[in-house]
Amino acid sequence: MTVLTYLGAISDGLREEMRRDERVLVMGEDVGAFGGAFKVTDGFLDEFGPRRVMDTPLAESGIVGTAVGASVVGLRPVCEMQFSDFVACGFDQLVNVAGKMHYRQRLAVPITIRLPSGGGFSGGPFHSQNPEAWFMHAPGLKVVAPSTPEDAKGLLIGAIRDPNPVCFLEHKHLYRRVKGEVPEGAYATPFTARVAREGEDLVVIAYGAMVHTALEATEGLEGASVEVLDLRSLVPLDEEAILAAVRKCSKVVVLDEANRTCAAGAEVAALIAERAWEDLDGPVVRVATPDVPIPFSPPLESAVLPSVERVREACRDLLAY
Amino acid sequence: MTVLTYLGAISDGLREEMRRDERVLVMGEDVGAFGGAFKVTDGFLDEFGPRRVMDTPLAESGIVGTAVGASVVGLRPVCEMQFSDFVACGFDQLVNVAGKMHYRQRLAVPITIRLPSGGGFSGGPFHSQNPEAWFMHAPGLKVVAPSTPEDAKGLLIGAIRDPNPVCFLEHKHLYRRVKGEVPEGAYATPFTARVAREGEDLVVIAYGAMVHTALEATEGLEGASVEVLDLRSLVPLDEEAILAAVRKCSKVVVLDEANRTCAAGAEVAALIAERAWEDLDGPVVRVATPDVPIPFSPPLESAVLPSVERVREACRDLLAY
Amino acid sequence: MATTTPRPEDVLPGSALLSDDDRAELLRCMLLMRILEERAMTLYRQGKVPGSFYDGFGQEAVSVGAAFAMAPEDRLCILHRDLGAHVVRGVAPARILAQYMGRSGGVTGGRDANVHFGDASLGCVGMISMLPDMMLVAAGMAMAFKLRGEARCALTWFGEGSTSRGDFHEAMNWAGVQRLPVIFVLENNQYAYSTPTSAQFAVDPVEHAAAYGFEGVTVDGNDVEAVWDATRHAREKAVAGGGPTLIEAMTMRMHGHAAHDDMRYVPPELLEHWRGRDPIDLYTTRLTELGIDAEALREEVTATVDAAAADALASPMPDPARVRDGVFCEGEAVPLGDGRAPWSGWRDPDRSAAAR
Amino acid sequence: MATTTPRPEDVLPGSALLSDDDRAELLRCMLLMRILEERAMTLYRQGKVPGSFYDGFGQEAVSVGAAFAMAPEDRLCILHRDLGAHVVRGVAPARILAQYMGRSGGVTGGRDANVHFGDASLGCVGMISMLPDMMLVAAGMAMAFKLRGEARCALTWFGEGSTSRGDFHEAMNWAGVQRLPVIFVLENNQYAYSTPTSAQFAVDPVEHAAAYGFEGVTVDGNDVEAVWDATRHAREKAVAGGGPTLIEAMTMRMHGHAAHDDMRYVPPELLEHWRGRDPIDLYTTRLTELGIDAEALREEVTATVDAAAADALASPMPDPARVRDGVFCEGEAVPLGDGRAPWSGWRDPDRSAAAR
Ligand SMILES: Cc1ncc(C[n+]2csc(CCOP(=O)(O)OP(=O)(O)O)c2C)c(N)n1
Ligand SMILES: Cc1ncc(C[n+]2csc(CCOP(=O)(O)OP(=O)(O)O)c2C)c(N)n1
Ligand SMILES: [Mg+2]
Ligand SMILES: [Mg+2]
Repeated sequence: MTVLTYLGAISDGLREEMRRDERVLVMGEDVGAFGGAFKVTDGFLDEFGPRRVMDTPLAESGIVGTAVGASVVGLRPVCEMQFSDFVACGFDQLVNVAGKMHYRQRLAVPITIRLPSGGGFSGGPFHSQNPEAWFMHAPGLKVVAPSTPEDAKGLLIGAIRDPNPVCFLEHKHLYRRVKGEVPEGAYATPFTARVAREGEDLVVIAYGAMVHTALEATEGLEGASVEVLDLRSLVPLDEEAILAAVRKCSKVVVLDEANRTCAAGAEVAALIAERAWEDLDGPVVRVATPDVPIPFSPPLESAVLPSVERVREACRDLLAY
Repeated sequence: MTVLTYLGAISDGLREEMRRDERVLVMGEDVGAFGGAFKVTDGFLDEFGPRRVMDTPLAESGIVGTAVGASVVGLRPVCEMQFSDFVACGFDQLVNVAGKMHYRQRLAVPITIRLPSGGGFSGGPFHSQNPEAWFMHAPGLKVVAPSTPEDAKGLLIGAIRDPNPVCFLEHKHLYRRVKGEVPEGAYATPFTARVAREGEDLVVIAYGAMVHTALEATEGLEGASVEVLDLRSLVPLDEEAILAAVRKCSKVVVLDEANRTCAAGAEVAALIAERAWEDLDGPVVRVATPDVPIPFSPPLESAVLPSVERVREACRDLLAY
Repeated sequence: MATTTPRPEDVLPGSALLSDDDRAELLRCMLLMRILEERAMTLYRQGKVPGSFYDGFGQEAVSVGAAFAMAPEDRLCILHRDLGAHVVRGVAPARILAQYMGRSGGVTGGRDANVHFGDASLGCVGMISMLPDMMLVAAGMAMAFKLRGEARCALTWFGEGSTSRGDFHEAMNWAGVQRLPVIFVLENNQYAYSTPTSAQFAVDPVEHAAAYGFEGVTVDGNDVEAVWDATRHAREKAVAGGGPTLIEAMTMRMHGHAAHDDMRYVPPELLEHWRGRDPIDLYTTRLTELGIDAEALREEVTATVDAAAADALASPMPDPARVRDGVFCEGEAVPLGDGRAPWSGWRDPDRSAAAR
Repeated sequence: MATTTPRPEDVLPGSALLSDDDRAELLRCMLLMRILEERAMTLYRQGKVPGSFYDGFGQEAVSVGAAFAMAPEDRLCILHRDLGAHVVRGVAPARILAQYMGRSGGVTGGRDANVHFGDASLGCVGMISMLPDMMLVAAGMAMAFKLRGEARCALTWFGEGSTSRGDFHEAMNWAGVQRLPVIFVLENNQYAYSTPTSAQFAVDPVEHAAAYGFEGVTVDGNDVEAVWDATRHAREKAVAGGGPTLIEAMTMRMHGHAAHDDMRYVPPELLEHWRGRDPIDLYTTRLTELGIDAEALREEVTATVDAAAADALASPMPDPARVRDGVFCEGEAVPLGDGRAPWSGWRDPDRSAAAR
């Protein structure tokens, strides 16, 4: 065990897997000499050389499409989108080429798309998006979103080893803010949910950065015992863990940072409303970002992103229900 | 009143508005001499000429992006995607350029994107998709999806007159299968829901082609009185109409043709679970297409698309709940 | 000027590498494509082919000629006018007809439609509808070959209309800047659905190649040996580290975009002109002069297609119970396999030396 | 060979159209861009500018020179190295500094970040991050002008790295096949973030123009009059129905990609070389020779920026209560307005005749 930042854990996982499996290569804009916009691949060029650490042209469709091609002839590309927002420019290749390949012709596409996502640091409308729901709505893509350094490393290694295209959502606001113990060596974390804190009166279901918001918001919340479920994986979605938590707590707040409509949180809430309805002692409360582009100016941005206060408020009201 | 097919009503609405407003032009692949892959613009080239009926290069990003440009200098482009599936190739321009423009700089983008969508005729994985949920999850875009000829004409005219980018989902399987009375002249239908059939025991909430599936499935369903709510507009979503229907019926089946996860139906179910929970006498049941690419072969396709039988089954079970 | 039309002396050395058996095989593959598509069209008219129907009537030389230049270890992305390439790579005729009919015996087992298939075990990636997305997939395969230092190449086809899409540019640029062993075959059949080239681009797309740093060549797309030879040259260059080639094959789409399209928008004299240049007629005449019995070949192929149709019709519809299987790969990821490569050059050491 | 570097005799007639006031204005705009960005950088270091900070230090001649050739009724999409174009079009300095600081007085009222703005009332569309998406928006504006038969043009800028994206191709092809009155200014500043041109493309991107059917010209991006004159020529051609032009302005990004970037990856001698070619120094010398008091201009501009900074700092942060407003337009759609066009040619009938 060593203590690493969330960012350091991502680098560590990528490095370990590249050492273990020579089929793995990283490709993206400025991932080579510069080590990536966030320095995730800092030092990789020196260790693995230009054949396995590739600076690509500025072309997201090209990054995803060529990665698909490389993967069907035996490589394991890990693509970095400089910001998850730019995946919109490679959307078609990801959704239509990569996502539907195996179903159509039994040809596996083992690629990983690293998506630095989320807001909270005045990135503005084009550097703060949470695109995961688009990909949850695209059959054939897996989607994972770690909240801790340990899971960031393990889920990234799991994504690289997975024979399917995996969208790996790494939350930029966690990169250096979150530290934690990380096991040495290469290990794959299963694509399942994790109980971040046990509780009995209410459960907050979240993923990524919002897990930390949930923990902070419900820390010793007027003596109530609040469970926090960290989904970790959105596709596959750990339905059993969600239903079990609702069965146990009977009250649920679904929290995500993405724009509210048709977000991951909507799917979780809909699942509960259909399959755990009898277990509920109150409405399925959602806390999310309203349907606005993420504004740049700090007072505006913090007015839309789910805050500790808003989550605490929502939990208080539901507990009092 | 004249009787028109759903397809004919779309043509009629487009023609009427082009006659009324010379700022309106149509652009897309093969919309000119050929009249569009589905013949929606048949005869338009002769009536309006090549400056207002434009055959574009095969480039969806180009179609959306140039339409945005034309719109901010005063035109009202109506873009045809040959199949809604291809909008994935113009995704970035639609979501990031068109959708976020007004919020960022108070510049209106009055464009309409016609999206021939949906399955049911062996179109296969790339000619059968229902992409609406992607755009519901992209702030700044409106999304409408008519189910009748009258609404197809009125919502299209409403979309063209709307000062915002509007995704107009026209269901291919309704084009020639559905006929109905259509008012003459130009009229705009509001972006609100419509009660397709009054009822008291259960409400089926649907839009587009699924409205017809819902009506057929619940026709005289063992004497039960089943309401069918036709959403017509997904953004804005008529929350009041949805909540009122649930308040009245207490049992609800949410039906859509899109892949289940994070679909429009998930949003509607989540809304009900939060804001109408106390009015429910049973779980919020969802009927949708499972998360698979739409297969080509008839027995496979009909095994995944929501059928009259599946909907009837779901209603029966819920009524008996 | 990027364009160079191969002069006879260019073609000859190539032709010298073709045995009579090779020539017979080239004709056989073109005939098989033609007769399979004619049969599929009949099945379509009989209501046995769901959805829509696309063919490559009149373009047989482009897919057959180019695929014939590919080695077993090469990889292909085959498009919607290129049934001949599937035939060359070894897809059984019965599986092709079953594919059109959405039967369990089809290449995709009824999951994808008509020409949207590729036999992964034969080194082919099935196309998707979005054009020309496969150019990037082909570039990516070539990128892997280059990174691993393998003397292999990737090839894909696409129409002239598809060159307007951004993915054309991203793939061309990628191939150029990384000097990838990839061959892009541009099938200029004059139309994109109903859209003439005049609405598609201002300059013939082969002219783009130079600005990406590689060669663009134009060949007669209705001369199967010319297409084969240009592709063979491009492959030699590619596997030798010389980078990509854009080959523009000039041809004509002789049928509608799909079965429903009556092509009212095509001037009759244009069709008339090209009808006189049918690639199969041209090659039949040539081989007959060389003493090859083309008639026998046609009969053999017709018999093959008859048998294939019977097999395909006997194939059951897919089982709906398994419709949700395979959205994800549950086991190991199995890369593409090697394809059939009928050219004698791949067997004869001297000849193949010329190409390898 | 698409490239033509303007020879002196090309430049001269253009220069003859510039009055001393025009020249002073050109220098004033470049100085205003430079000093505004320096001030913004100071505010950034003081923690008053949230997020990241981008500037166009060393590239002032490209945005100022090109924008100076635009008429009031022309329309622009201004990119992240082009603050000078906002200045030319008439955006008040205080609103620019307030924009960087996310204040309510900023052009976007704090909704979008740093350089992501455009004053619609001055005929400018604010850029989005995705590069080079604005090329298509510019092409679309030009398409509308052409459809309505208006003698106006659209112009946008983009970097050499952005030419790798598909939208570059779709916009170039659209402009070429429809012969649109649009001007594409390619700012070749040698780097895309840390990526050198060698990893971006095999051939200089100006070479693409010919394959799209229009002219590509290369100019010295650090000579403001050369940039102005090339753009003026392109505009004349565009409004006369001559179609688009790709202008490649050769320059150098003298600062990091953004404030956090120390440019370790750039060879020092390269920076050294370009430091000697600073566009403002070059033009200051030239104007001083012509007897224009550059020092006075610098002092005036500095005073302007001081006052602007004070105003900007006095502007309150935006009101969170209204954060959800304006996702949709509720009223009438108001098209872009006309911008400031300081060139005397737009006033003097003889001179403007040359350009209109
Ligand atoms: C991105 C995309 N947009 C639209 C279509 C619909 N479509 C199918 S084929 C076709 C024309 C293609 O023309 P071309 O590339 O010349 O190929 P051809 O069919 O002539 O061989 C179009 C527009 C598509 N397949 N992909
Ligand atoms: C589609 C897209 N991908 C990635 C980025 C991230 N990014 C911002 S600027 C930049 C480099 C742009 O280089 P260039 O086009 O040469 O412009 P310059 O900054 O050099 O003026 C990159 C990769 C982006 N803005 N857009
Ligand atoms: Mg064609
Ligand atoms: Mg640059």
